[in-house]
Amino acid sequence: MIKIDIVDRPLEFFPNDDSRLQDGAELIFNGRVRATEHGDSITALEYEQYEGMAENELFQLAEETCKKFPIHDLFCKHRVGRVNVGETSLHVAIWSKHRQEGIDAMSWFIVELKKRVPIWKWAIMEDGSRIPSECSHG
Amino acid sequence: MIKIDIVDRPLEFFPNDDSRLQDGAELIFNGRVRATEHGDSITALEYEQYEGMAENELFQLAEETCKKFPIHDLFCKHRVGRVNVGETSLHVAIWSKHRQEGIDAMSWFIVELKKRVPIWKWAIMEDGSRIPSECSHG
Amino acid sequence: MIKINIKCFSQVKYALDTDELRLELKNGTTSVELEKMIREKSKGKLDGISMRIAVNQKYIPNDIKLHDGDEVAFIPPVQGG
Amino acid sequence: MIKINIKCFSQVKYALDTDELRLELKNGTTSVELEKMIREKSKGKLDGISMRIAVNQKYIPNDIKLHDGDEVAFIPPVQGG
Repeated sequence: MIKIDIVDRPLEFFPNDDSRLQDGAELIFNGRVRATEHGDSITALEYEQYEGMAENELFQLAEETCKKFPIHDLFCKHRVGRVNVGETSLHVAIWSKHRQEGIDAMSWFIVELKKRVPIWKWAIMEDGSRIPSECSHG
Repeated sequence: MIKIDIVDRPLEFFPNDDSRLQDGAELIFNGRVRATEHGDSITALEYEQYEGMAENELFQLAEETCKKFPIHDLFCKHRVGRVNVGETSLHVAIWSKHRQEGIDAMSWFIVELKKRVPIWKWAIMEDGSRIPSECSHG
Repeated sequence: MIKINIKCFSQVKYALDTDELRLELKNGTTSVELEKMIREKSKGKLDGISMRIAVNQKYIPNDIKLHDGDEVAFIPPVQGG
Repeated sequence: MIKINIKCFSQVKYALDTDELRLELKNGTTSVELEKMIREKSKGKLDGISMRIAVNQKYIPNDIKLHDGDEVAFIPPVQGG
């Protein structure tokens, strides 16, 4: 099963679920905002999405991941809007029979997410200015 | 930092912590008991430890992992005693600057744990009998 | 003439200082021709920035002819996660 | 004579039907000699089961002489996780 959610508020993590009978491995990745971006101190990132397309691309990617790897379920939440330093911007959970397939699926899913899902970061600098993340070291 | 805990009750997961400033990646692995062991239906596993040595080996392994990979923190809880199907027997959390080093460290840590930490599984079969996991398939 | 709605994100938004552009173009204008216009409009601010093109919220693999009412986005390198 | 405390886990416990054994051995008995005794004691139930040896809760890389009061464990393949 796949669950995809893009939300503009602090992420609620998927709750603990002890009812799974055939999932020996549960792998969770949380991407958090670091206090430095390209060497500059920041107070937050602001994530911008291409509304509609971002969710569609994320769902399609999750489907591809579930076909490519023998995993059972993939749940993913991505936050948009302002995310303060330390907070979670990406929450992914993968359930599989064994560990290695979950690890491989997680790796691939996030690499691909960072290639194709139309979401971008704006750095909120300590002086309050707001610039596309890639420009911050220019 | 390293935290190691071997406990004989349901595992409490490490709480969410938004105060980390330089950990862009948080990776959590939960090993759960599956309803089948070597093809046989089970109702639970009972984990047996070599008390003292298991915790020492786990701590030493965590230290090696933190030296071998550029990660910041590794927390690990292992449950012993009876663990019902669906419940978590192993809970590992790794924090690192970037994703890949956390994934590599998690993979290696668990592979090594399964080689050297003196903990064993007894299968609790549907008829209530209790046998070392390796013997259950004859 | 065809009416095209252009969505601007990240560095494209920053360079053009707008979220959205509405342009009227000659029939038969292609996605690559429109990209050229956008790069010119940015007065060099998009130089060196690679962009993929999405038409109606799907990446397109090749240059295509645009149609009246199309939504086009020039997608600079994405940064999710 | 030396007194040795043997801890039994998993398949060793199952084969010998005990948690713990206390043996008095000749001075100079080695870990490998003790392993042989334990395998004989199991009447074939430990055949085909590989075991590492821990003395005083540390794996030992080579055969060593045992000392009075040592705690020895024959560690069948571990199964944590």
